[in-house]
Amino acid sequence: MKKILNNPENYVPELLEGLLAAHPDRLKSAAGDVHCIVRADSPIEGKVGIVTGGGSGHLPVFLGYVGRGLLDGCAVGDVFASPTIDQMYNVTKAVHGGAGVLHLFGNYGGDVMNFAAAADQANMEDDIQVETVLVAEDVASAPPDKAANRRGVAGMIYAFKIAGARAEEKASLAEVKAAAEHALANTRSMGVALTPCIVPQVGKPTFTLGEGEMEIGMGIHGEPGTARTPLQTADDIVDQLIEKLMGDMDLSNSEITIMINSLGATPLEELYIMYRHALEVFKSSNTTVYRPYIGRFATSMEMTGASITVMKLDAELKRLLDQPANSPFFEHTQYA
Amino acid sequence: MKKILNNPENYVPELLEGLLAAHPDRLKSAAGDVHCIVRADSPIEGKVGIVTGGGSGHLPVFLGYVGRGLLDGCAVGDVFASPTIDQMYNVTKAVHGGAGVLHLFGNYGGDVMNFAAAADQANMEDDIQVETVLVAEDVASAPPDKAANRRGVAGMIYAFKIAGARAEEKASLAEVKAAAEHALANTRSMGVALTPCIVPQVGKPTFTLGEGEMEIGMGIHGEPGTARTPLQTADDIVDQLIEKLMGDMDLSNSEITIMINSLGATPLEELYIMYRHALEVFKSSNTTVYRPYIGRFATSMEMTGASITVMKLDAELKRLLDQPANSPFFEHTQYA
Amino acid sequence: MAVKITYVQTVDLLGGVADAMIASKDELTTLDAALGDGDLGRTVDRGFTAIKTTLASADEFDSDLGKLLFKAGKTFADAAASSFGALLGTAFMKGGMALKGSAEADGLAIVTALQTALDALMERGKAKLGDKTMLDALYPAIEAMRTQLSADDLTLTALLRAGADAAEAGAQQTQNMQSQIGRASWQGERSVGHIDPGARAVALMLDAAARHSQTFDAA
Amino acid sequence: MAVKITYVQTVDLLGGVADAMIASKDELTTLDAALGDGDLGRTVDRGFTAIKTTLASADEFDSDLGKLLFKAGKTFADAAASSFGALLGTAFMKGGMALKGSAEADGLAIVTALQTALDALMERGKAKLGDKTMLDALYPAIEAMRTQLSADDLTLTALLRAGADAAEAGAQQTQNMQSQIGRASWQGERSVGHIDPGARAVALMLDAAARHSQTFDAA
Ligand SMILES: Nc1ncnc2c1ncn2[C@@H]1O[C@H](COP(=O)(O)OP(=O)(O)O)[C@@H](O)[C@H]1O
Ligand SMILES: Nc1ncnc2c1ncn2[C@@H]1O[C@H](COP(=O)(O)OP(=O)(O)O)[C@@H](O)[C@H]1O
Ligand SMILES: [Mg+2]
Ligand SMILES: [Mg+2]
Ligand SMILES: [Mg+2]
Ligand SMILES: [Mg+2]
Repeated sequence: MKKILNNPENYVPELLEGLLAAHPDRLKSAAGDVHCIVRADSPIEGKVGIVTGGGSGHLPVFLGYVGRGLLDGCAVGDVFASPTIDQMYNVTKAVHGGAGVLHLFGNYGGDVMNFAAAADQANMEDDIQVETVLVAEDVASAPPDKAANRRGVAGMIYAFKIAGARAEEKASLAEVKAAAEHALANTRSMGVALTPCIVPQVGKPTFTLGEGEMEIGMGIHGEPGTARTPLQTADDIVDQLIEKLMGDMDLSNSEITIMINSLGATPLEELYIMYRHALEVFKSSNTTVYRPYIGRFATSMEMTGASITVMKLDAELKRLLDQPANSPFFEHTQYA
Repeated sequence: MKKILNNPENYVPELLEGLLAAHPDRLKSAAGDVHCIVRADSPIEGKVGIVTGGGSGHLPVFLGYVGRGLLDGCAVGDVFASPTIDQMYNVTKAVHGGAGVLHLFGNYGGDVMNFAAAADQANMEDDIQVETVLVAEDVASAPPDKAANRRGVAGMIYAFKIAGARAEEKASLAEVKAAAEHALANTRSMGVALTPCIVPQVGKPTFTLGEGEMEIGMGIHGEPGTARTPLQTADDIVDQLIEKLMGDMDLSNSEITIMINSLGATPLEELYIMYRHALEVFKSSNTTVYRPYIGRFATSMEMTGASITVMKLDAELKRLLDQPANSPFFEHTQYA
Repeated sequence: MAVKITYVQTVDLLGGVADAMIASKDELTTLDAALGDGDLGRTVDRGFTAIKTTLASADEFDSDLGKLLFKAGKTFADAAASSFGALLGTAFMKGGMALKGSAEADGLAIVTALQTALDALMERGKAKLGDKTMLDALYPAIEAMRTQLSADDLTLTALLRAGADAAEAGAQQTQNMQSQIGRASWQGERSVGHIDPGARAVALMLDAAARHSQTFDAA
Repeated sequence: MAVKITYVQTVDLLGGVADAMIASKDELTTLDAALGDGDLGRTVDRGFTAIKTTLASADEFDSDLGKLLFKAGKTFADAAASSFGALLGTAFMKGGMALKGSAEADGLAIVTALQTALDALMERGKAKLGDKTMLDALYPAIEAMRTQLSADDLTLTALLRAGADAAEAGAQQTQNMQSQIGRASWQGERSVGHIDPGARAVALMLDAAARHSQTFDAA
C-alpha cells in the first residue's frame, strides 16, 4: 500500500487538474473550482441535469460517470470526505439547462446534509427545481426493515446509467427521478474486503485485517461488515454474497444484469473467476444474466476486495441500460 | 496481497471460462481450448489476422485486446508463463482469413521460441503465411545498442492499436507488419514498481521491496530495474521516467500520445497526478500530448506501480490511432 | 451581576475551544474509528483550524456576534464537509443568526442561541434524541444551562460548567444506546457499548469553554 | 563390451533423472530468481512430472527410443512452455528424431543424439556459446563424452559421468559470464557472479543420469 503522490494535502486538486487536462473534450470545471466537474457541453438546454457528489478515492466513482448518457456534473470532495455545499451548489447551477436538476448520490451523512443545503440554495437563489434520490443498496449495511439507512455503493452506477439515459431522452425531472428510483428499487449490492487502503493525508490503513482474514459486507470506506472470517475461496465468497442478495430480493426466474466490481487492487482475473461461479449459482434459480459488467467501477483506491451488484431487469430498464453512454471512464456502445 | 480464488491450479482456466461466458458476443475459443481466444467473428475473409500471446495475470493484456480494430486472437498461458506451441498454432489457424497472419507479441524467451515453432507449423501444415514482430520497448531493460534485447511492456498496446487499425482496412500482411514496426519504432516505455504481486500457484511475492522503497525500471514480472531507491514523490518519479524515455528518443517539438498505466493496485487517482506533472515536463521541450491513455492497460495482478509509454506521432500513426476499436476491455469511439 | 460575554471574550473563548478541540483530535479519531470511519479527528482539526482563521480576522465583523459565529460556522462546514462538519457548521450559523446585531450576550441569549442551533441541527440531520448522536449531549446541556439561569450569583463559568457536565453525562449515556442514524447505524447492535464520538466532541467543546471562561470570571 | 542403453533402461534412467530434477526444483528457483523470474523450479517440476506420465505409458511406443524421446519432449514443452521448457522440449524432440527406429543406443548414438539436440537448441534459441545459457553446460559435456568414446572399457556410467562433470564445470564457469540473451540479459553487468540456472539444470540432469546408470553397469 505505497502511493505515488506529492504532498498528500494536494492529492485531490492535483488529480483533478490532471484529469481536466486529460479530458478537455469531455469535461470542464465550473465556478473556477476544479472540485466542480461538469460535462464540457453543459448546460444542455431543456435536459434535466443530473448531479452527483462524494469523496475522492473511488474512481471511476463519482466523477467518472459525468458524460453523455450519464451524469451532467459532480462535486468532488477530499478523499473519503463530502464536498462542500458551495461546490454542490456551483455544480447544480452549472448544469441547469432549464429543466431542473436531480441530485443522485450515495446515502452518506455529510453528503446528504450538504446536498440538502445546496438544493435549498439553488432553489432560493436561482429558482432551480431540485429533486433528490439517495442510493442506498448495500444490503450488508442494514436489515430490510431499515433499508432507508443503507449506504450506497456500486449500485449507484446502474442508477446513473438508467437515469442518465432517460434524461438524454429529454424526459421531465419527475420522469428522470422515477427512472432512478425504479432502477434502485431493483438494485442490491454487497461486497467483501481482503485488505484496507490508505487515505493519503492519514498515511495509515483505515482498518486492519489479519493475514488470513477477510470481511464480508464491508463498506467502501472500511465500514464494518457482517462477518469477519478466514479468507475463503472465490466460490464460497460468491455463494454468500449472492445468497444475501437473493435473500433481500428474489431473483429467481428473472433476467438480471450483474456488476462484479473490484475495490481496487483485486485484479480483473479474479473477477472473472467470481463471475464464472455466479453463473453456476444462478443456474439453479433460473436467473439469467444480461450484459454483465466486470471491472473496476467503484473502488477504494488500493483496497483488495470485490462487490457484486445485481439489477433485476424489465423491458424499460433493459431499454435504458442499452442506450449509448460515454465518459472518459465508461464507454458504452450499442450492444451487439 | 490476498486473492479471491479457488484451487490456484485452476486460476487460468476458471478465469477464461468466466471471460468467455461474459463476452460471447465478442469472443470465442478455438480448437475447444479456452486458452485459445479469438474474435467471435473469426476468421475474417481477406483480412490479415493478428495474433498475440503470453502469460496470464496482465489483464487487459493480452487477450483484452482481441476485438474489432485490434487483434484477432490470443494464446493464453498460465500466470506469467508462455502459452504452448499448440495453442499458438491453433489460434493462428483459427483467425486465418486467407491474407496471412501477423504474430505480434512481447520479447520474452519462451514466447519467442514457441511462436517461432507455431509459425513453422502453420506454414508447414496449413500453408499460412506468418510474419513476426516483437515488441521490445522497455528502455530500462537494455541500453540502446542492445535495443533488440529489450522486453515488451505496455507499448504493445500501441502496436496492437495501430496494426489492428491497418488490418481492419484490409491492408496486406506486409503493410500490417510495417504498421506495427512503424508504431514500435516510435514507442518507448519505462515503469516503476512499489510492491510486488503473487503468482497464485507460487503463493508468495515474486520479489521484495523494503517498506519505504521503490524500483525504477522494474519489469512487469518483477524483472530488476535500473535503481532501487527510497520511495519518491510522483513528480520526481515522472521526471526520471520521462528523462529516460527522452534520452532514448527525442520528443522535443513533437506531438506524442502517452499512456500512464497502473500495474494493478495503483489507483487511477495517482495516474492523473502523474499525468499532471508529465504535462509540466513536456512544456519545456515543446512536446504536445494528443489523446492520453490513463488507466490500467497492462498490469501484473495486484502489483503497485505505474509505467509511462510514449508514441511519437506522425500523420499516419495519428490517423490509425483514431480509428474505432472495440473489445470487452478497450472501447475506442471516434474522438471528439 | 448578570452573566455576560462580550465580543472580545467570545473571540478569546472560541480560540480556547478551538485549541482544546484540535488537541483532542486523536481521541475523537479513535472513537469514530470504532463506530464510523475514523475521520472525526481530522474533521475537528480542519474545522477548528479554519475557525481560528476566522477569529484572526475578528475585526472585520463590526463586533457583531452573529456575523462572527455565522462566518465561523460557514468556514467550519467548508473546511470539513463531513456529517459533523455540516451539522456543527449549521449549528454555528443558525446560532449566530439568533445573535445577529449583538455585541454581547447575556445568559438567556446564550441559551437561546444554543437552542436555535439545536433546532437547526435537528432539522438538518433529521435525528431524534436517543439516536445516539451529538444531540444526546447537546440537548441535556442546554436543559441544564436553562435551569442555571435562575440561580443566584450565576457566573459564566458556572453556566458553562453546568452545560459541560450535563453534556459529558449525556455522552457517557450514549454507550447504552444503539446508533439509529448515520454511519454508525451500519454497526447495528455492535454500536452498543461505545461512546458516540459526536456527543463526546460536544462535551469536550463545552468543557473547554467552561475552563476558558474562568479567566474572564476571575478578572 | 561396448556401451549400450536399452529401451527399458532408458525409461528407467529418464525416470531417475525426472525424480532428481523434481527434487532440485527449489535450488533452480533460487538460481532463476537471482537472474530471471524465478520460475525454473516450477518449469522443471511441471515438465518432468509430465515426462513421468509419458514414461508410465512407455509400452505404447513400440520400444522405439525416438518415439519415446520425441513424445517426452513434446510433453515437456506443453506442460512448461517457458524458455527452458521450449528449449529442452526441442532438444528431446530433435534428439529423439536422431534415434528414430532404434530400440537401443550405443555410445556413439547417444553422443550423436545429444549433438543433434544441441544443434536444434541453438537453432531455436539463437544463443551462442558464452552467452551464459544452458549451452555453456551442454556443449562441453558433449565434447567430453565424445572424447570418452575412444576410451578402453568404457561404461555407460563413465560416459555419462564425463558429461556430467564437464557440464558442472561449464555451469560453474557461467559465473564469470555476463548474460547476453533471454531474461537474464536485462540484468546487464549484475548477471556476473551468478550461475546460469539453465546450465545448472543441464549439469543436474547429466549427474542424475550418471548416478542412475550405475545400477545398470553393476547388474
Ligand atoms: N443525522 C445526524 N444528526 C445528528 N448528529 C449526527 C447525525 N449523523 C451523524 N451525527 C453525529 O456526527 C458524528 C460523526 O461525525 P463524522 O465523523 O463527521 O461523520 P461521517 O464521517 O460519517 O460523515 C456522530 O458521532 C454523530 O454524533
Ligand atoms: N535463447 C536461449 N538459448 C539457450 N538457452 C536459453 C535461452 N534463453 C534462455 N535460456 C536458458 O533458459 C534458462 C532460463 O529458463 P526459464 O526460467 O524457463 O526462462 P524464462 O522464465 O525467462 O522463460 C536460462 O538460465 C538459460 O540457460
Ligand atoms: Mg466519521
Ligand atoms: Mg466521514
Ligand atoms: Mg525463468
Ligand atoms: Mg518465465
